[in-house]
Amino acid sequence: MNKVHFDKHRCKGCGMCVLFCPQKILRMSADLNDQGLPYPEFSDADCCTACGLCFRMCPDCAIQVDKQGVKTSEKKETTDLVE
Amino acid sequence: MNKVHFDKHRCKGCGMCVLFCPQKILRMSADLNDQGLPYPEFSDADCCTACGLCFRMCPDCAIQVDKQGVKTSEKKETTDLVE
Amino acid sequence: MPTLKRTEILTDARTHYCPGCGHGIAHRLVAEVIEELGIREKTIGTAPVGCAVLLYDYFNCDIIECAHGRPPAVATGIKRVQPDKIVFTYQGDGDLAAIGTGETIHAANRGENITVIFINNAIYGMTGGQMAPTTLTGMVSTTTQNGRGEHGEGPPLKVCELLSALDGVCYLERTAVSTPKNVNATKRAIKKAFQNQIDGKGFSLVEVLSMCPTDWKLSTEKSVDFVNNEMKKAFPLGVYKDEG
Amino acid sequence: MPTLKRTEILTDARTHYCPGCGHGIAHRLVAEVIEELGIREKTIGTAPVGCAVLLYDYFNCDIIECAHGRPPAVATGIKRVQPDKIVFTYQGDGDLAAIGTGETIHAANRGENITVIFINNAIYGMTGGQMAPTTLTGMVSTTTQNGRGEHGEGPPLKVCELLSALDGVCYLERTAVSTPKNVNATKRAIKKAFQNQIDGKGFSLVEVLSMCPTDWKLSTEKSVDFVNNEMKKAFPLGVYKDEG
Amino acid sequence: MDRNETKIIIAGFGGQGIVLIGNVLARAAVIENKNVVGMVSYGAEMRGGTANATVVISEDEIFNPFVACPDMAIILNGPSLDRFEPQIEKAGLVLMNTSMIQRDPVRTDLACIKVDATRIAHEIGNLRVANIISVGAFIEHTSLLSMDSIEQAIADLFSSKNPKLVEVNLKALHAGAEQSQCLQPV
Amino acid sequence: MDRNETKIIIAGFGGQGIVLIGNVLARAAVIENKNVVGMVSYGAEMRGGTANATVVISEDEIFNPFVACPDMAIILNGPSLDRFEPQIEKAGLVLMNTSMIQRDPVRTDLACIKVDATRIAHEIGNLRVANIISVGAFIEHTSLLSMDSIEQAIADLFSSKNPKLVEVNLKALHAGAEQSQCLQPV
Amino acid sequence: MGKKILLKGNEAMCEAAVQAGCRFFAGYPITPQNEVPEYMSKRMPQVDGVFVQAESEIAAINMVFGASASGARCMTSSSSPGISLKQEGISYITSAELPCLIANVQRGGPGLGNIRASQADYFQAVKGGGHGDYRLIVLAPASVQEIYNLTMNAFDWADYYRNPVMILGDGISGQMAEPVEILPYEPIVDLPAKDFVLDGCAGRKPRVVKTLYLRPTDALVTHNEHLQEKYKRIESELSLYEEYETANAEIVIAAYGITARIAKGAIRLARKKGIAVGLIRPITLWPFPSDPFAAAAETVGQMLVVEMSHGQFIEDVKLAVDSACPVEFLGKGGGWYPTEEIILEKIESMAAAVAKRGM
Amino acid sequence: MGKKILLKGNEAMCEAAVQAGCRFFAGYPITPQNEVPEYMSKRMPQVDGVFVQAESEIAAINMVFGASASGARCMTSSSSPGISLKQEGISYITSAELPCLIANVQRGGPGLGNIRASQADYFQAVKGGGHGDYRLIVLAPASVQEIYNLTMNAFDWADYYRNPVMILGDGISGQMAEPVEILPYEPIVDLPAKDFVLDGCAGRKPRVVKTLYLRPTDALVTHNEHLQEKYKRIESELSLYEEYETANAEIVIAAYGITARIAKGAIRLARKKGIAVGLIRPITLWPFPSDPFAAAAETVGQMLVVEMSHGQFIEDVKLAVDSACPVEFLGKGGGWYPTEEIILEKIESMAAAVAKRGM
Ligand SMILES: Cc1ncc(C[n+]2csc(CCOP(=O)(O)OP(=O)(O)O)c2C)c(N)n1
Ligand SMILES: Cc1ncc(C[n+]2csc(CCOP(=O)(O)OP(=O)(O)O)c2C)c(N)n1
Ligand code: SF4
Ligand code: SF4
Ligand code: SF4
Ligand code: SF4
Ligand code: SF4
Ligand code: SF4
Ligand SMILES: [Mg+2]
Ligand SMILES: [Mg+2]
Repeated sequence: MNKVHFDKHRCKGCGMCVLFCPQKILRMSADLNDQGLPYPEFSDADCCTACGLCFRMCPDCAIQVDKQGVKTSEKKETTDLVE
Repeated sequence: MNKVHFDKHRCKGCGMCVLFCPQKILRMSADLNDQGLPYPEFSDADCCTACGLCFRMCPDCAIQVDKQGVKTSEKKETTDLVE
Repeated sequence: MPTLKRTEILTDARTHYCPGCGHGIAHRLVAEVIEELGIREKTIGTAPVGCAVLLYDYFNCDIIECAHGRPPAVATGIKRVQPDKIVFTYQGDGDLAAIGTGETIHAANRGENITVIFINNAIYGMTGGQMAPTTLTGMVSTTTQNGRGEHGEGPPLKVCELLSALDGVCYLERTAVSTPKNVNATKRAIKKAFQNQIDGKGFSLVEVLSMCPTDWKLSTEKSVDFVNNEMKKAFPLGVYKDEG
Repeated sequence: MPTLKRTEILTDARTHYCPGCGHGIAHRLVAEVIEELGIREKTIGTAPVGCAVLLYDYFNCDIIECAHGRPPAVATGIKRVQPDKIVFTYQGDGDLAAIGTGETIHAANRGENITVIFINNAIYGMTGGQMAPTTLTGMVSTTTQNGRGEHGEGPPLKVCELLSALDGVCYLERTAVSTPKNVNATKRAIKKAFQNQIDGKGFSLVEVLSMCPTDWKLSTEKSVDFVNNEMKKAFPLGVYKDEG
Repeated sequence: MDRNETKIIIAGFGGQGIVLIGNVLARAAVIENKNVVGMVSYGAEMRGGTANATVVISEDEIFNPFVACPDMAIILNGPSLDRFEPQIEKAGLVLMNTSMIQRDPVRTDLACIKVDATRIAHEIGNLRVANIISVGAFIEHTSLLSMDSIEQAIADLFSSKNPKLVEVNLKALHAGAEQSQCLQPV
Repeated sequence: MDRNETKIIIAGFGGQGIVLIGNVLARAAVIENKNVVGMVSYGAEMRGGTANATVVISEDEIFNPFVACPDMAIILNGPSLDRFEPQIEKAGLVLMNTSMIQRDPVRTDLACIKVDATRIAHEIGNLRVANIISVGAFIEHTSLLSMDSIEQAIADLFSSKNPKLVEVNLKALHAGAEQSQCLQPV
Repeated sequence: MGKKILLKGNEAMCEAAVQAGCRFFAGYPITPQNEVPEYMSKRMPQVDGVFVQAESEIAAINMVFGASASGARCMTSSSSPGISLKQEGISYITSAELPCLIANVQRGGPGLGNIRASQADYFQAVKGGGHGDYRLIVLAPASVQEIYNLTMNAFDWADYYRNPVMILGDGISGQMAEPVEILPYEPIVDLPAKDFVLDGCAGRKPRVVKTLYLRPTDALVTHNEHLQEKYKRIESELSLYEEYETANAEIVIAAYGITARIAKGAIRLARKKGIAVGLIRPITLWPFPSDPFAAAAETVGQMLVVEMSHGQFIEDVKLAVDSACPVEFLGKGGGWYPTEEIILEKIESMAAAVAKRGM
Repeated sequence: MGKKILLKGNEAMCEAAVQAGCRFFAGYPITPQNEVPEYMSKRMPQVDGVFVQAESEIAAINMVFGASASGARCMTSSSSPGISLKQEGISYITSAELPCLIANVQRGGPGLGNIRASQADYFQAVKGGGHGDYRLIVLAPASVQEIYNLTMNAFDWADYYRNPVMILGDGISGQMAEPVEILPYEPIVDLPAKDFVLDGCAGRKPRVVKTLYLRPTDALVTHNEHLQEKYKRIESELSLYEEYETANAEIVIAAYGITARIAKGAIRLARKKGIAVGLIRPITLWPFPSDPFAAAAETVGQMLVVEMSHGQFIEDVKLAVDSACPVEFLGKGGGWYPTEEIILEKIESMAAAVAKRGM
């Protein structure tokens, strides 16, 4: 089960998440959402480290990262898990 | 004959000239001009060096300094004769 | 085990921002700071006239929408009447550094105890891409079609550098939202700018270099590069003042 | 053998200025510079709203009287249409640094090739002595009756320091008219500011610390002392920028 | 179609080049010495969302520049069909970009031009020409304006910017004309 | 003096404390529960020059606050006499500060109070009280207001600032009353 | 009648504001209203209020925008050129329905003009110098006591109607000193709760103060209809004026503010000469008290409008009179003051003309 | 008829200005007039003209103040909120009698409002949003070609009368594209020498451009009288309007700008239904063409004012009609657009009412 969930209809298809995913495991969909825009999908979900960078760079809060069993740093700031 | 001429009716009686005359040979008049204001007069005209400081500090162009036979510096600026 | 998702300080309304617009990221950071400081119920935000004019649709706190360029004056009115509340302005470069120059400089010099979030995207976004005071030299806009500087527009205005000369100012930092690192730095700066107000330290401003893909007519990727390569050159990141 | 007397650039009208007012000295210096540079017939001056509003009664050259704070914008209009003419503004601290803040900053940043004479007397003279942006901390005015700084007015605004951060600016110097030495220095600065324009070097501003005995409620002598002791402390004299 | 005046609305997503369609039609009308008023109904000082443009073409003086009930509608996406279908004049005409519209018109009084514009654009290799493809289909099946003046309008519009654009858009225009069909109302 | 309404003008140089005279008279009138309107005719947004103030005192409601033709004029310098003498109502009254006015009134219908105010002030050792000296003379020779209410007005005005000022001004008031004369029109 | 003190109109306005609970003032110096910021800079701290000398008139009106949204009774003040600069802000405040007091101590215009009194900003105040369909409640006091009283009322009406109120004074009424009875403040209406105030959303839904209306497309039309309904309500509820000797008048003078005072003087002279003249003095300029004019027009032979401008107020008089009687005009701008004599002359010529026709 | 090109109203205004010799433009972006600065930023350099994107609307109007004093044909442009900010500058320019063109592409108000077209700045433009007694020549074009033509004329009238001219457009006429014939510029008046220009006092006495009038005390009154004489002259010389099917009309519609276009559509519908309706469309809003209204009022049964505001233009119509016939109103602010159908409905109800009375 994916650690990252994309809200396809919130997504504006900007591609920031794809651009900044350190694992390079995201790509834009061929299918279009109800705004006529493509949205991100996994090319290889298993390699996701739940690092949260996609969430952090998403301008539209269209990404949710489930950090179940992912070690986190001490930093309190929710977006501040990786440096 | 005085090297310095005061235009008593232009004068506003501020006393800047008196204040800045290095020879301390100016004082304000007891008599009043047509604005009801005192104006400068010499206490000792002979000691005037025609240095021009009174002219330079007068806010109202009420002073004229005649520099006949007074050595001047090279500076072009007309008020810039003494440093 | 935290889950990374939209903070409750943001409504679930979809923003009207274009794809890849930096406003969205900046909004989230401000909202997360408000959440972490637990100040939502004492915060009053002022919306500018600019692409961020609809701030009030997106933030779950009291918001006042101001005339173009006047948020610092409006914020002054609010903060002076309610010193115990937290007041922030959120302004674009046209709003803060063009029409609002006087309000910005004097609120800063008075040392008004407010927090200013300044989104510098080097362009007039909302009106469709005219030159902003912060538009880069040589940069094309709809009113500098051969690039800024050809017709006496002068160089880009550097707000942090300018305000740092004012004795009344407490804190000035310039950051960006064009990399994860920058995003974190921006959030820390915003947090500090709010904390300063809570601590009564006075005027704090965070300048955020931000993407405007639409009016730059660049892709998301090229927009990010533009901030990282071009804008950061003209507007060096860093702390310009910190009396905190 | 020269005779020291009023230059022809000044009309023989008596000014309306109060006894000991620094405007009179500044007027004479500007006029003497115009005479010495032989530019009277190509000079266009802009009068502010302030005690110097009647500039046009005293100067023997074309003058336009502007709305309060707008001379830099008006001068921009004139200079852009007539680049071969010499355009100067003469403004007080309220005019240039309060209501006119935006016009001042942006004309400076555009590098408009004009000369700005800025008379800083730390008070609103014409309207009867209200606080100016340059009023000193602790200084009493009709709107700071316990001294500036008691009610969040902030510190005095330092114009030269502020403008020095703008890349577009060519020349900034702060002088005074409170001693013969300062008067000479002021004249040299004004001359340079005009020469820069003649040489097409761009925005030049001379800030002149000046006496306002009436609204300071001080004698001539005490006014001079106030400039020399108090004002010079808050506003250090000197060259703040010189790209010339 | 009162006093040979034709009111047209063009609608779709922001990015679909709606305004350009209106522009091409209006310029072609000018070339044919017709009276014309073109308008973009910009929703707000903001970006994105759906866009629509209107064009009124007439032999006589045009009074009202607004189009309340269009005689013809060029619809490039689903939401716009939902919004504008009800407003079309009785016995009017609708052009649909079937790549982006899943349903048929509900109204039976409308003539309907169908063109798989976005797909065709995909084939041509430039998604942005879906709008001109629609124009091709529109002109092919209506006698409103001649293909020639449309071609000239396209040339006028793009030649200044970049000759290549003229080429690809003309290609798109004809592709649209060929690969489209018009169903008369049942 | 229509409907026991008295119109007074006070004029002199900027520095002579013209406004203060008006203020003292107006406050005294209030103390006597009279109606009063006081005005300073400020020339322009600028300093210096000549100043003048007007006061209208009446038992009835005062309509017009302006004083076109004063019943009484308190004149502290020459230029002001030149300017205002012609405007004084027929058979009116003029008070002249003879230290600053070299000539007599030309008009022969006017009662005339003479006081060497500036000189007396010199003697008192404070030039600024020449104005109050004139008030003393004015009240002494007119029945308009009582010396008591003038004294109280002066007390009200200065006590807040500095009690010493009350003293010197009262001294000036009485000096003016004593060292002045009133010539009835010949 | 309580003890009276001597105050300038500008000072009386300030003291009344303080008495009425005004606790925020922002302004920028300009003659002839400088007594206002000067008085407030001293008085506000005494009552724990806020005084801000703004960097400009524009900053001042926008500070008031914020202060009013914070729930404070607040005001700004200026004179003609400065009021022109506030027009955008005024338009915003009316749309946001934020209560506040704006004082215009009018001076001679146009441009820098001079600092004599004037009534040439009537159109700006009453018709709307800013953009869009909006209204200010406009008050025109004629004495220092009335300035004091109306200023108190102004804050009540502003809160009651959630609408800015303008005191349209002038350099004379602002500068002249008259005895004033410092009446204690008593609300003259039931003040509604300020449920629009932005004070943090503790225990309630977040609030928004805004003037942008985008969605649905007709949102702004709806908002304007709401404003217009409010304006109609105000028109039906608020209309103040004074009538003086109109009972048997053959000529009625229409004048407001200081001009009406001079007109009264002229009327007294005219009555002495046996000419039956009266006065209608609007105290609210908006809403405009049309009824007394319409009524008078039916009975009197002629009307005479006197104003210190080249003809602004006269348009509302004409619209009210609705051609029921001829309306003459006497007025000039630029700091011109009518004298009793000039008005009398005009009255006499009007009376004479009628007499002629009478033959 | 020459070749026509398709232009937006905003673009046509710019091109006409350039053709008429406008060589200085200063402005600040605002929707719906952004095409103007954008067009000028490109076009001005091509003709050795000056384009300045000002830091604010206030700076822009004051730059125009300076450019006009320098003798250049110059203009600025904005939309409602930005025009409100220019009111002080406009008052100054009228007093200094500096010719220039000011365009207001009206949007919905008050406040930030929206960016739909509106006609709610009529009072501001025609009565005076700034301080003091002054007038702008106000033009209200109804088509893109008319925008082009009137813009050219505007510069001539501005120079001829030494008075600023305002083009009072709206978001629709500014944004809509129509075929325009680019006519070459021909002065329509003998242009006076600009003897007020400040270009350095070589070989002449120094000149002053000012708006402060202090001495003698009535200097400003005299200046105002001079301005008023000029305004009277303009009123007697300049008055443009269009009449459409008024000949035998029983109902006349009064409408200007884009609203008049829609009204014409409605009139065509009404005529089809046998109702005799006509239109009077003022082209100059100031001077207001009162005569055609006065004349029509004598012959027609009723008038209907249609405007995109809650009732501003109607006041001038009423003053012109002078109660000679009833004046009905149809209008709303905030970006409301009348449709032919709504106007038709109103017409029919008016006609019906008359018919009733007729019985
Ligand atoms: C008084 C006024 N002037 C101009 C405008 C038009 N306007 C709206 S937003 C804007 C500038 C937007 O640019 P910026 O402040 O940088 O914000 P951004 O959209 O880039 O985030 C302008 C000029 C206005 N609404 N009001
Ligand atoms: C728009 C506007 N606001 C305010 C004023 C009033 N005013 C005239 S001069 C002045 C300030 C004068 O101070 P400053 O600029 O320092 O000049 P100074 O008299 O001290 O030389 C002010 C506020 C005005 N005339 N116009
Ligand atoms: S969480 Fe990290 S690894 Fe997983 S998709 Fe997002 S960016 Fe890529
Ligand atoms: S960053 Fe967000 S909005 Fe952009 S593509 Fe990814 S999910 Fe969509
Ligand atoms: S010239 Fe010099 S010495 Fe002579 S009076 Fe003037 S200051 Fe004194
Ligand atoms: S400095 Fe000039 S004005 Fe002052 S007292 Fe001397 S002469 Fe008179
Ligand atoms: S125009 Fe630019 S700033 Fe505005 S929403 Fe789009 S990308 Fe963001
Ligand atoms: S008030 Fe001050 S600045 Fe003005 S003239 Fe008097 S002394 Fe000079
Ligand atoms: Mg921006
Ligand atoms: Mg000053």
